[in-house]
Parts: sequence; structure tokens; C-alpha cells
Amino acid sequence: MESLIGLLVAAPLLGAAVLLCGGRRLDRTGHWLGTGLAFLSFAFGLVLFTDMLGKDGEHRALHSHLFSWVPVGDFQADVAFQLDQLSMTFVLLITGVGSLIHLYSVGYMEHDERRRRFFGYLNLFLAAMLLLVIADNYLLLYVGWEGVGLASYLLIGFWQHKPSAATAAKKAFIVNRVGDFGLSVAIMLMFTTFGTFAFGPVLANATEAGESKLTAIGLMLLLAACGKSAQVPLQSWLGDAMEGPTPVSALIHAATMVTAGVYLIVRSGAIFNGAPDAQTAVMVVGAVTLLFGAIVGCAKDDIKKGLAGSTMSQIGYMVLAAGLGPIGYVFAIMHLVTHGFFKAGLFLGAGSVMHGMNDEVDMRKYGGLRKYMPVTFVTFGLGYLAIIGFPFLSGFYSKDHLIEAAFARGATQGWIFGSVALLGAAITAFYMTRMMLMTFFGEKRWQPDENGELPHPHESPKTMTIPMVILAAGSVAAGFIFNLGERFVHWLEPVTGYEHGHLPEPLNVPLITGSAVTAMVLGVALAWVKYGRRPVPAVAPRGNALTWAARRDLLQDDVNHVVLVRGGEHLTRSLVYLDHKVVDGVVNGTAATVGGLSGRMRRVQNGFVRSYAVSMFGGAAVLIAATLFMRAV
Amino acid sequence: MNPVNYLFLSALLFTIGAAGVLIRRNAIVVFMCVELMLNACNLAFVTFSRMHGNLDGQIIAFFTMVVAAAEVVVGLAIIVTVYRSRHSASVDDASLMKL
Amino acid sequence: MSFPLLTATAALPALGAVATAAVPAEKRTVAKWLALLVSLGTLVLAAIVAIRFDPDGARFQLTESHAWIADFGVRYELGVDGIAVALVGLTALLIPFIIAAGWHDADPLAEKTTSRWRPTQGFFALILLVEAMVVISFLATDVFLFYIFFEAMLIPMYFLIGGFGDRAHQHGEEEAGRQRSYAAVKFLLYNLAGGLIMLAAVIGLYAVTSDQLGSGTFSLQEILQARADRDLDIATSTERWLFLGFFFAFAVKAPLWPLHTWLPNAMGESTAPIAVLITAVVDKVGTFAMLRFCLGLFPEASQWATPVILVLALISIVYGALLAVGQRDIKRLIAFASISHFGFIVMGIFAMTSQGQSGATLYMVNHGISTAALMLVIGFLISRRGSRLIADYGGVQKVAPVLAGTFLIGGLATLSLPGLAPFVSEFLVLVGTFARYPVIGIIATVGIVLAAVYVLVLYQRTMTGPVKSGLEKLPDLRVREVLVVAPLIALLIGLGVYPKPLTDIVNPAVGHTLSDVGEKDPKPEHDARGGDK
Amino acid sequence: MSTMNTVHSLWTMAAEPAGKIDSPHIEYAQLSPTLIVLGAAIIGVLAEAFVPRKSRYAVQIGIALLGFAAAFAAVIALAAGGHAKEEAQIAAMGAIAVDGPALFLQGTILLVALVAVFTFAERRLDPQEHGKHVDSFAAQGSAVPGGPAEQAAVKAGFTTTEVFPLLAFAVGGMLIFPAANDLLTLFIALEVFSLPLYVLCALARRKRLMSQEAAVKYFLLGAFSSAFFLFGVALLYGYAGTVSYAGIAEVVEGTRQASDPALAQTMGNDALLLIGGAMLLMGLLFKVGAVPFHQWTPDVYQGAPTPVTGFMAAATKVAAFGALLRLLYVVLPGLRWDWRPVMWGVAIATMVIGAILAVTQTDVKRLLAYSSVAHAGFILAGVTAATPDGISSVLFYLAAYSFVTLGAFAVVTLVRDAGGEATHLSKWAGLGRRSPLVAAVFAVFLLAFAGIPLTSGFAGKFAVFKAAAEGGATPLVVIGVISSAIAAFFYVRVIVLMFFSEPKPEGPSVVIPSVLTSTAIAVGVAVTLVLGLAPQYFLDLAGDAGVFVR
Repeated sequence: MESLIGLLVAAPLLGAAVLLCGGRRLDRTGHWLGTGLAFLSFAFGLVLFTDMLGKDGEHRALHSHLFSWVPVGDFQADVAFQLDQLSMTFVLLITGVGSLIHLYSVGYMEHDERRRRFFGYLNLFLAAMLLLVIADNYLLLYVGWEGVGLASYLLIGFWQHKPSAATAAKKAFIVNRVGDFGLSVAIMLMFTTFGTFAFGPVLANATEAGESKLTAIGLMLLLAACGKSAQVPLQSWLGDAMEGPTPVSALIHAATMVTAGVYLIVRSGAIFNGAPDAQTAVMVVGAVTLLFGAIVGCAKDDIKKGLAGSTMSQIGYMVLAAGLGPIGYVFAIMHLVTHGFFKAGLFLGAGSVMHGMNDEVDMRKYGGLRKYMPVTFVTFGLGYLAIIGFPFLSGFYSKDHLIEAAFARGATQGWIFGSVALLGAAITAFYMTRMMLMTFFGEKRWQPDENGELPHPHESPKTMTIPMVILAAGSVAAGFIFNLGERFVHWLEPVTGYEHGHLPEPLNVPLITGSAVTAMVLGVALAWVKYGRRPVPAVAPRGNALTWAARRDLLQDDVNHVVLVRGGEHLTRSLVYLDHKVVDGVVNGTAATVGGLSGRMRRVQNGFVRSYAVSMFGGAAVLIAATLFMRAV
Repeated sequence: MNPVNYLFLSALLFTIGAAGVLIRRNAIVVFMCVELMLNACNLAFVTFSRMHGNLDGQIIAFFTMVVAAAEVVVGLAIIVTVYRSRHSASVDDASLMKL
Repeated sequence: MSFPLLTATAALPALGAVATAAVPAEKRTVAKWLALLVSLGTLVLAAIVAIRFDPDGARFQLTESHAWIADFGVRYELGVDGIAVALVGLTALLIPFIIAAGWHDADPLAEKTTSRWRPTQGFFALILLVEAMVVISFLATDVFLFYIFFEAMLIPMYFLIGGFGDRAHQHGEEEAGRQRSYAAVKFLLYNLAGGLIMLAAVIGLYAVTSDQLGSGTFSLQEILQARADRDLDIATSTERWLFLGFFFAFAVKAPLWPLHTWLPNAMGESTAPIAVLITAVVDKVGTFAMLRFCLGLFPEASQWATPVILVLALISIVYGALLAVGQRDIKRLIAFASISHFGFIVMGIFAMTSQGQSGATLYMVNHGISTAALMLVIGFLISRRGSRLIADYGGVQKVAPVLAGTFLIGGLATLSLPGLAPFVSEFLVLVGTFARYPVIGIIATVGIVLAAVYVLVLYQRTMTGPVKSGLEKLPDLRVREVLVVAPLIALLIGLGVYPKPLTDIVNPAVGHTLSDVGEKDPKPEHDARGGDK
Repeated sequence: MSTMNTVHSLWTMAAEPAGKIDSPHIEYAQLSPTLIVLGAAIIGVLAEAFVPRKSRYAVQIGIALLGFAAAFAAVIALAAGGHAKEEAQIAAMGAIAVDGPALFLQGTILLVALVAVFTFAERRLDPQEHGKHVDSFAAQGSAVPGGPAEQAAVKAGFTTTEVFPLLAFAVGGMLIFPAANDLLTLFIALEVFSLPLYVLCALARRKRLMSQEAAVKYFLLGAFSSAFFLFGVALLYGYAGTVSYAGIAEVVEGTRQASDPALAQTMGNDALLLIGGAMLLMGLLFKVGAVPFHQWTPDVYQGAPTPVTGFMAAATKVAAFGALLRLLYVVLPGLRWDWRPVMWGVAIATMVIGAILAVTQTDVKRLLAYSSVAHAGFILAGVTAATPDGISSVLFYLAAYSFVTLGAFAVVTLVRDAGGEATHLSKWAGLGRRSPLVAAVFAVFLLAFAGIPLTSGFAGKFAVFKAAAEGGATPLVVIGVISSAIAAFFYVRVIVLMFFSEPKPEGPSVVIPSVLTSTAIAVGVAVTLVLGLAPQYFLDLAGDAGVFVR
């Protein structure tokens, strides 16, 4: 069984290698190869899963040690895998959703001459992401961590000829690097504290280290998570990342990669448990992002950017939960999985819409599409219901539990974060309803595209619709299944160390559930009032200051631009000047000085014998004087 | 008379000669001044020889004269050729090469 | 006395140089092939050295020792430890690629083809000569022997920089020549000055040893032994002066801020293969010498100077990266990037931990390979367009995908992406530094962000976006060029995934160096390695 | 009263009945090198007088070569006979010392002279005049430049074959100079080798005005300095009552006291000693071209015929430093604490000023002149070491340096344009493109000057600095390396010019020399490389020769 773990990664990695080095001869078949390997990896995942179910809870984790990677003194980094329930959850999510999206892309990228390369990148992403979740030490995790970063860089910038895409890709990578800085420092801290950075020993002995150390490590891990999961203050790249092809947005920037931060925090639970301050920080970040993303989501007219904002906010939920400690971990992961289903579904739906609308992304130019693309409408609709937490759909369970857990924190913190979560639920309902209405309802606001023809919306091919259907099914059922007898909680219990049943303080669960539903209804109603009753203007109205700011991602980019980009340019330019004038100037200056000195001293050599004689005479005098003086002293 | 005075005289002569070399322009005169310096040396030699009561100094004086003569031969030859080609014996004119 | 393997390794390229230079003018291709074969032969010899070397054996192996200049206490002493093996391997490995990449760089332009003037032969002969000198300075265990070749290698390098530049130049041939010779002179004088300062220190070392050991000696092994036996005990102040004398020369060569200003000129003006030769091969002698001679000969002084040197290294890292961001000239950008990387290497060396120093040694190797890969691709690009200005490029990825791809991989290696070789060494250096100097380690880690900035900005400006006018017909990499780049990339991946063979060779040597300095790795606070594993 | 005594003694001496004169005892064998050379010179003069003009050239070369070769053989024989070490002795009634340093330097000088003969005899460089090959010397030294007399002389195909006897006399003087064992001999030797050089300087075929000017300057300043030198001798004589090195040394060390109180005021009067010593030093420092007595060097080197310059630059330095060493180590060792600091000062000034002044030179010959000044400084650094190591290092440096210089100037004679040698640096631009070989050879010499490893220059520099450091002159070493860094700058400049700058269309051409100059250059290169790669043998030689007899 252990050997299969390696194959999980190997299959897509092989695909990437073959597709990227294979050359043009693979253009015809390449995408099927990529898809096939993705499904193969998924199959391995299932095998391992069934095997795992066969064992009892405590002994389910698998370990396999491949080879010693970087052994230097105490620094022993191994290439070794650990497949426990948490990893297993991710493996299934990644390979499952990944395979579906491969399938979807076959249709979506049909007309792109660089499709082979696209599938190569997708496979590369799968491999890296799997490595990330099955690594058994932080350094190997780092490899996967950066690997997915690279894949996302390549895929966001897949249409490199568009400067906007290239810029977005670069931005994403660099912002992520800031996060990686955190991860590196965290690993160094672990090494100096524990002498190792393998999950097992570090987490087992976390309590030995002082709280300050743990807080430091925790904060650094949080920084890393912020980068990867687009949490405030490092969220700015996610919106631009929508430059990439829609399947990419669905897979990487909704379902899997962006949730890696949550994985990191949950995986490092033992560290955070020992560092309450770090946990508070996590919760704050989560809460802020939750609202931030939601607000941005309300203002966007670009359907994908709107979904991106929503993603941000949903991950905010997960991070918030992950900050709550053991009680939150399980629900964070649960929401992560359900979110994986419905958000991926929503994105694929959006992609399908764009596919039919000549790649138009502005929702103000949609409208009344439900008749033209029924499958898309239905699947998108189910995803919509799931995300707003419509009772008994998957979003309902996961989000509801999150809110409960937040309140369960108790005291002021509990109230603050709980109500933030509720508020978020309301806003979510609002902007999703807005999206739904603007896209599928109301009258047509279609505009002719650049070459003057009106779009002829049509249903997408099977390769695209099948994955949408499956994901929709998932978003409907997943939550219910997970919640059946709390099996998800028990499944993850060995990792999170939390079994349900005893909340810190008695909560009125039905009340919370009720208020959550109410919030949802309020949001929907408000949206209906604004966008359902009266027609949607084809051009965006000015709107108030908040709207304006929200459209500009709450000015976050502007701040970055002024502070980092401009400032950086000034800094480097002045440094270049300094290097040339000062550092190099000193060197050239010395040479010049010697030259000048020489030029001046030459004048003594005036060609007149008598002056030479004078200097000789003087020299003799000095010589004599010096000798006498030496004797005198 | 105290022989030391002769030393003072020779020193004086030597200095005069040196000054001449530094001051005079005409190559011949400069050269004569050098000869004067040599002769000052001779005087010193003889005086010291007298004071030490051995003959080395006096013999050296003879050698010096011979050397001086030889220098005259070479020196005049050079100066004359220069004079021929430049029609001037001023050492300051001979300053093509400088810096 | 068995077959003098080390001497052979150094002598082969030297003889090859002579032979290459002797090839008649019109037989240009013969010279090229001869040079290539010789360099490959050297690679084979280096491989044999690596195989014959036993990591767990004596500190210096395959040693050779012959009397040379008794009056100066100089012996012809060669020997390799793990670090030397790694670097000799690097040198021998890179030279064939440099030669292959520079295949047409020295083809004489029409008007210069006189029977006497044979640039091509000269070019390749000089490259081999440099290889020979670099190799022997890695092998020398006699300070004086090392010094001689450390200095002598400047001359062929000088001619390579000043004599052969890029074909086309944005300022025209006239200006190009002027800048070339300026760069060459700057290179030579800078390094010569450093070397002469070192000469004073070398003489001082002789004076000290002859004073304390009876007869002056330069043999590293003897001096180490004498130190161990307490026969040799250099006065603190003297040791510090000598250390400074040595370190100055190495810091110029490395180059360390603020002695770096010669590198951008030299790398900018010379052709890409020569730029690689400078930064990937020759400069390594400087950092290597810090590790072997500064630490070995003057342990106390090294300890004493460590704080200052670490700060300088830190400045180099950040400063180099920032200036790289600000460059308009591709080659100068890479030069500043290299300065930043040399900062990492020096930092690793003086962190005085096994991770730091092993990391630094790996870093030398990996930086050599990655810079070679990136710089050679850039050279191919420049030779196509005839300009070094970033502004003249754009959208290359569309017309020449393979070139762009290799360029990207080289770039990712430069920003030390995990999975590629440089990551391993960079992380080791950072961890090693952090273990003893947390603050410095953290600040240095900022370097990884800056690296991402300058690499990706360069890639975006040159490779992506709409195709710049004049590039529409840009040909993609030719077979020769692919053959040059592909193996390097393979190595980058291989050493990134499985660096163990290299670390196994290097670790023991680093252990010796650390024991010279009398340092031990700091222990973790709560050793958790007893835990479940 | 005291005077009465001396007068009396003098008188009584004179009054002695004239006995038979016992002839001085001369060790001809030990003196043979000098005697052979001087003999060759005299034969040369006779040859000038009696051999028909057309065959003189060949005859003179033959005589000179034979003479020098034989003398060199004699030196080898003496050295082999152990005269360099245990057999070392004072010859010719204490006038000449035959010991290691003397023989080593004599050997060096003779080899230099041999090579110099080749460069003197070169006749392929200048274009033929009236169908006759001409060498680099004026057809008739006395004739007015460009005047009818000169044209006639050229037409008649006169050649100044006197240069060979002159050379021989100069060499003879130089052989005695480092071996002289009393101040009188030293002085005579000084004049014997200076006077011919004055004349030789005036004999250039091209640029005669400059050549004559060089001669005047050299002569006047030389005479001036020798006057000081002589006065120094006089004072020392006054101090010690004798001019023999040993005698003076004894008085300095106080082993011999003034027997007669009357002499107290002169004998052992340190003022006399110090002033005299200083003036003596000045005379020698002038010859080696040390600051501030260096100003003649650039002018004379530039004006003199290049072969003469080469010979002068090489041989004069060797001889003068030999004498300086002997003076400081044999006569004034007791005075070390007085002269060492002074010599330090001189050495530093010479190194730094020589290097700095060379930076802005534009004429190859002047450049080499200033570089020779700088090198004088480096050698002085070795001299001040005041250890046996110092002696041998200086000897080695001299040997190494003299051949580099000779070779460099020989190369200079090859680069010519219409106006004769093209010595202005701007004309050397792109030489490496036109004739890579010559440029490469010159580059080798320049690198040797700069002291790049694997050349003799480095070995020499290392030797002297090592000696200085061990002698406790660390600051001197540091300043030495700094000034050699400065010096490197202008050597490199020339290389840049030759290799990296485009050749000018109207630039000079490199003449293909006859075997003579080629040999000279080849020897230069060979010595440079051998002493650079495997200096041990010669270091041993110098080391064995490093002891003065007294």
C-alpha cells in the first residue's frame, strides 16, 4: 500500500514531463493522456481510501520513506510521505475535482493550439498539490507549496501574449513569495527549536517549546497561509488571477490550491493550540478577509472576479474556523471540501456561460440565459443554493457548524466572530443572488462583441457539462453525507483531536441555525429587491463611495502600487545611481587621483639640467641632514 | 696654521663650485665649476693626508687630477658637438626632453 | 608514488591550450574541436578524481608533493578534500559547455582575417588556460602555489574579457571596444590590487612561520599540523592583519560588497560564455579560498571578523538583488544577481555551522550550473537580436518557445525554486545562518522575495506580451544550443531532487574546516528527534 | 705643537734613504675577468686604428664577443675554483675583492654585455643608406646633424665601430665597481664606466639633437654627482686615515683607535663619517637612479640610442647596486642604525614617486625609465634588509631585472616608422593585431616588470620583499605592494593599447630583425620565464654568493 502513495504523485508528474517535453507530436492525443493520468491518480486515491477504511481510526495513517534528501549534520530532510485522514481527504478532493476539471478542459480548451502545454501544466499542478498534502515534513511540503505556486504562475499567465495575464501571473508568484518567506522562517525556527521539521516529532513535542516560540512559528505559518490562500493582507493577487483560463480558476483558485493555507494551519494544529495569540491572529485574519471578500464580491460585474471575491470570503470562513482550535479544524476542513464542490461547480458554470457568450465576462451584458443553457443553469443554481447555505444542502451544514463553533468560542471573541460569520452569510446570499439574477434572469442585455456579431448562447459540449453535473451532485449531497452521524468529525478526529459532543459552553444550536437561515433570507431578499424587481442597467451606475472602493478591491491594489511598486522603483533607481556614483566613484576616483598627482609631479621634470642639479643638491643636503639627525636621536 | 682651516677652505671651494653649477647657464662654465669642486676635494685630500701623516691622500689627489683631465676630454667633446649643432652652449637650451 | 592524477587534471588543459594556440589560422574548426575534446578529457579526469576520492578517508587525498622553491619554503603540493573535488568537478563540467556555447563567438570578422591574427585559436586556448589555472588553484595545498595561479589566472581572463565582446552592440563597435577595454582593465587592476595586498600577507605568513617553525613554509597541511601541536601560535594582531590581507583579495574576487563594481562591467562587456567563465568558475576560487585558507590558516581572526563579514554579505544579498531589479541591461542584471548569490555563499561560509558551510559549497556548484544555464541562453538570445537592453525584447515566448522555456527554467533556478538544485543550497545557507544569527538569517530570507522580483520582471519584459518589432523572425534554439542547455537543466533538476551524493562528499570536509575553527553546530533547544520517527 | 710632530714625521719619511721598490703583488688569475675585458677594449682601440674600415665592423664584434665570453668563462672558472666562497680573498694589494657577490655581479654584467653586443651590432632595422646596412649609431659622432659633413660620412658609409671598445671599457669599469675594495678604486671604476657611457649616449643615428642633449645632461649631472662622491671619499679618508674598506670599517667599529691624540679631531670624528658616508651614498644613488637623484634617467634613457639605453639600464644598475651593497655591508655595517632609516626613506620615495610618475607617460622609453626608477626602489627595499638574505635577494633581483630590461628595450628598437623608432605610445596602438608575436613578447616583459607570477619579476619581487619583511621592514613591504599596484596600472595600459585598440592605418611597422636582435630578445624571454618558473637554482646561486669578504 505504501508504494501507492508515491504513485499518487508520480502519475501526474509523468504526465507533465511527457506533455511538456514531448513536443508537437503529442498535440493530438496529449490532453487525453493528461486526463487519463489524472483519473489514474484518483483511482490510486480511492484504493488507498478503501484500504484506509478497512483499518480502525488510530492506525489508519500510512508512512513511506523514499530516500534521504538533504542530510547535513543535524539537518536531515527526507523525501517521505505520510497519508493520514486529513491528507486522504485532500487527496480525494484534489484528484477527484482535478480529474473532472481535466475532463472539462478537454472541451473548454479545444480551440487553443497550446492545449497540450495546458494539460502539462495541469498535471504539474496536480503532482505538486498532492506532494503538498502527503509530505511528512515541512520542507517537502514547501516543495509542493512552491510547486503549486509555479503551476498557478504558468496557468494564470497561460495566455502570455496578453500583458494583463503576464502581469497577473507575476504578481501572484511574487505575493506568494512573501508568504513563502514566512514558511521558510517557520521551518528555520522549527529546526532551531526542535532540531527537526518532520510533522511527527515537531507536533508531538510542540508543547515542550515555550509559548513565545510557538507564537512566532504560528505567526510565520499564518503569513504563509495568507499568501497561498489570498487572505488579507496578501489577498490582492487572487482577483487578477482570474486572467487565467476558467478551468484553472475553478481548480486552483477555488477548489484546491487556495485552500492549502487552511491545510497548513490545520496540519500545524498542535503548534497553534499552544499559541493562543497566534490563534487570535488567525481568527482576525479570517474574519477580516471574510467580510473583505464578500464586500468585493458584491461590487464586481465581472462574473469570475465576483466568484473570486466569494472564494476569498469562503476561505476566510475556513481560516476563521481554523483559528478556533480543535473544535474549528474539522469544520474548516468540512467547509473546505464542500466549498471545493460548489465553488468549482460555480466556476465551471461561469466558464460554460462565457463559452456560450463569446468569452464575455461582464454580467451586465448577460441576462435571461436560463432558457438557452438549461444544464448550466441548473448546475449553477444548485451550486448557488449550496453556497448561500440553503437548508440541507452541503453549504448549509458546513457553514452552520462554523458559525456555531465561532459562537462556541464564548466571551467577547465568540460574539464578535460569531456575528461576523452571520453577517458574512447574509452578504454571501446577497452577492450570489445578484450574480444569479444578473446572469440567468431578467431580460437579455447582450452586446455584440468586437467583430460585431451578437452572441448565440448555446449549451456546452458533454465533456463540459458532465463534470458540472457531478460537481452539482456533490454540492447537494456532500454536506448531508458528511453530517450523517458526524462521520466526518470522527473520520478526522485522530488528526484534529476533537470529538463532537461537548461544546465549551452550552449553546442554543437551533437559535443559531435559525438566525443563519434568517440572515441568508435577508440577503436574498435584498438582492431580489435591487436586481430582481427592476431591470439591471447595462452600464454600471456610479454607486456610492463604498461601491466605488469595492469595485477597486477596496483600494488595496492602489495602496500596494503606491507603497511597494512606486517606492520600490524609486529605491532601486536611487541605488543604481548610488552604486555608479559613490561605490564605483570611489574606485575610479582613486585612479583619477593617482593620475592627477602624476600629472602635477611631472612638471618637476622640466628638462633643465640645472633644476635637476638643484634637486640633487637638495637631496644630498637632506640625506646628510637625515643621517646626522638619526645619529642625534 | 691649523690645517683644519684648509678643510674649511676646501669646503668653501666645493660649495662655490656647486653653487656655480646651479647658477651658471654656459655649459663650459658649469663644467669648470665641477672641476672646481673636484679640486676642492683634492685640497681636502691633501690636508687630511697631512693631518694623518700618510701619503694616501696625496696620491689620491694625483688620481683625481687624471680623472678630471679625462672628464675634460669627454666633456669638452660632448659640449663642443652640442655647440656645433645648436650654436649655443647654454644648458637651458638643451631641454627638448622633459616631463 | 602512483600516477600523478591531480597534476594530470591540471596539465591536460594547459597542454591543450598550447596545442590549440598552435593550430594554423585557417584551421579554425580544428582548434574548436581540439579544445572541446581536451575539455571533455579533463572532465573525465575530474570524474576519476571524484571516484577515487573516499569521503571518509584522510582529509587531503591523492596528494602529490615535490620540492619547488626551497628558498621561499614553497613546495609543489596538491591534494583534494571534498570541497575541492566538488569545485574541480564543477569547473571541468562547465568548460565544455562554455566552449560549445562560444563556438562562433570568436570567428574573426572579415576584415581582421590576417595570417597572423588568430582570434579563434586564442579564444579557445585562453579558455583552456584559465581552466588549467583554476583547477590547480583548487588543488593546491600550498599557499604560495595557490597564490601564484590565483594571480596568474587574471591574465588570460583579462584577454578574454577585453579581446572578445558581443558581435553587435547597442552603442556601436567603436564604443563597444572602449567599454570592453575599460571593463578588462578594471577587472585586472581590481583583482591585481587585491592580489598584491594578499602578497604582503603571504610574505607576512612566511615571516611568521620561518620565525616560529625555524624554516618558513607555505604547506597548508604543515601549518595546520603545527597549529594543532601548538608549535605555531600566531600573535593575535598579526593574525588579524594577515587574515585581512588574504580576505581582501578573496572578497574582491568573490565579489563582496563594496568591492563588486568590476563584475557588472566585466560580465556586461564580455560574451555570455566568458561571463559564465567569470562568475561560475573563476569567482568561485575566491569563495573557495575563504573556506580553505582564511578559515584554515587564521581561525581566531576569522571568528573575530565574522560579524563584519556577515553584515557585508547581508548587504551584498539585498543590495545586489535591488540593483538587479533596477538594471536595463540583461547581462548586468545577471551580474548583480550573482553578487547577491555570492553574498549568500560568503554568509554560509562565515555562519560557521555545518549547514552553512556545506550549503555554501553546494551553492558554489549550483550557482555555477544555474548561472551557466541562464546566461548561456541569454547569450543565444543576444546573439540573435544583437542587443543587451531589456527594452529591445518582448514576446519572445511566442516566436521561440523552447528558448523561452529554457530561459524560464534557468530563471526559476536563479530564484531557487524548490525542486531545483539552488534551493537546497540556499535553504541550507539560510538555516545554517539562522541557527547562529537569527536576525541576519531572517533579513537574508528577504532575498528570496527580491530574487523572484528581478527574475520574473525580466522574464515578463523579455519573453511575454506582444512580440516586439524586429523579433518576428527570431529563430528558436538550434540543436547545438539545445545540446548545451539541456544537460545543465537536467543537472539542476537532478541535484535538486537528489543532492545526497554531493553532500556526502562535502560534509566530512566541512567538518574538518569547522574543527579548524573550533566551532560546533548549536544544539536545538528541545531536541525532538528522539520522538516518534 | 702637534703640527710640528706631523711635519717632522713627514720630513723624516722623505729623508729615508731610497731603498729598492718592491713590486706590488698582483693576483692576475683572480683579476682575469677585468683584465681580459680591458685588454679586449685596448685591442679594439688598436683595431680602430689599424684595421681597414670595411672589415672593422666584423673584427670589432669578434673582439668584443670573444673578450666578454672569455671573461665570463674566467668568472665561471673562479667561481668553480671556490673563490665565491671559501677561497674568497682580497686581491691587488687590497684594491679588489674577489668574492661571491663580486663574481655573481661580474657574471651578470658580462652576460648583459654579451647580449648588448648583439643589439649594438644590429644592422637590419634602419633602411639601407646608399646601399649599405646601417646600425643605430651616428655615422660620425662629431659631425653636425644634417650638415654636409654628416652627409659625406653617410655617403662614405662610415660607421662608428668605436662603440664596441667604448662598450668594453664601460664593462671593464663596471666589473671593477662592485669588486672595488677601497674608495679610490671605487671612484676610478665609477669614472671608467661613466665616461664611455657619456660618449655612447651622444651617438644616436636618428634624433641626434636629443641624443646629444641626453649626453650633456648625463655628463654634467654625472660629473656633479661624482664630485660629491669624491668629496665624500675625502671626508671618509679624513675620518679613518685610510680609504680601504676594511680600515674604515675597523675605525667605525672602534677596533682601531687613533694612536696619536693629535689626530683625535679628525680620526673617528663622526661628523666626518656621517657626512662623508651620506655623500658617498648620494653618488651611488645617482647611478642607480633613486629619488631624488633620478631626474636624469628619463631624459637620458629617451635620448640615448636604444641599444645603449638597454645596456645602461641593465648593467649600470647591477654595478651600482653591487657597489652600494658592498659599501653598506662591508664599510658601514657598524653604522646600520644610522643609514637604515635613511635608506628606508629613499626606498619609499623611489618606489612611490617612480610608480606615480610613470602613470602619465606617453613615450615607451620614458615609461621604461620611470619603471626602472620604481624598480630601483624595490631593490633598495631589499638592500635595507641588512641580512644575508637581503644580499642574495638583491643579487637575484638584479639578475632577473637586467635581462627583462634588455629584452624590453630590444623590442622597442623593432617598432619603427619613417622617423626611426616609434616610441610614442599612441603609435603602439593595435600592435597586437599587426604582429601578435612581438606584442606578446613585449607583454611578457611588461608582466615581468609588473611582477605577475610565473615571471622572473615576481620571483625577484617576492625575494626582496621577503628579505625586507624578515629584516623587520614590514611598512616598506606594504608600501612596496601598493606602489607595485600603481605600477601595474601603466604596464596594463600599454597592453591594452597593443591588444585592445584598433591599429592606426599610418601606424608604425615592426621590422623583422636579424638573428642578432632576435637572439637578444629570445635570451630575454628565456631568462624571464626560467627565473619565473624554476628560480630555485639561481636563488641557490645568489644565496651562496651572498657573503662579502673583508
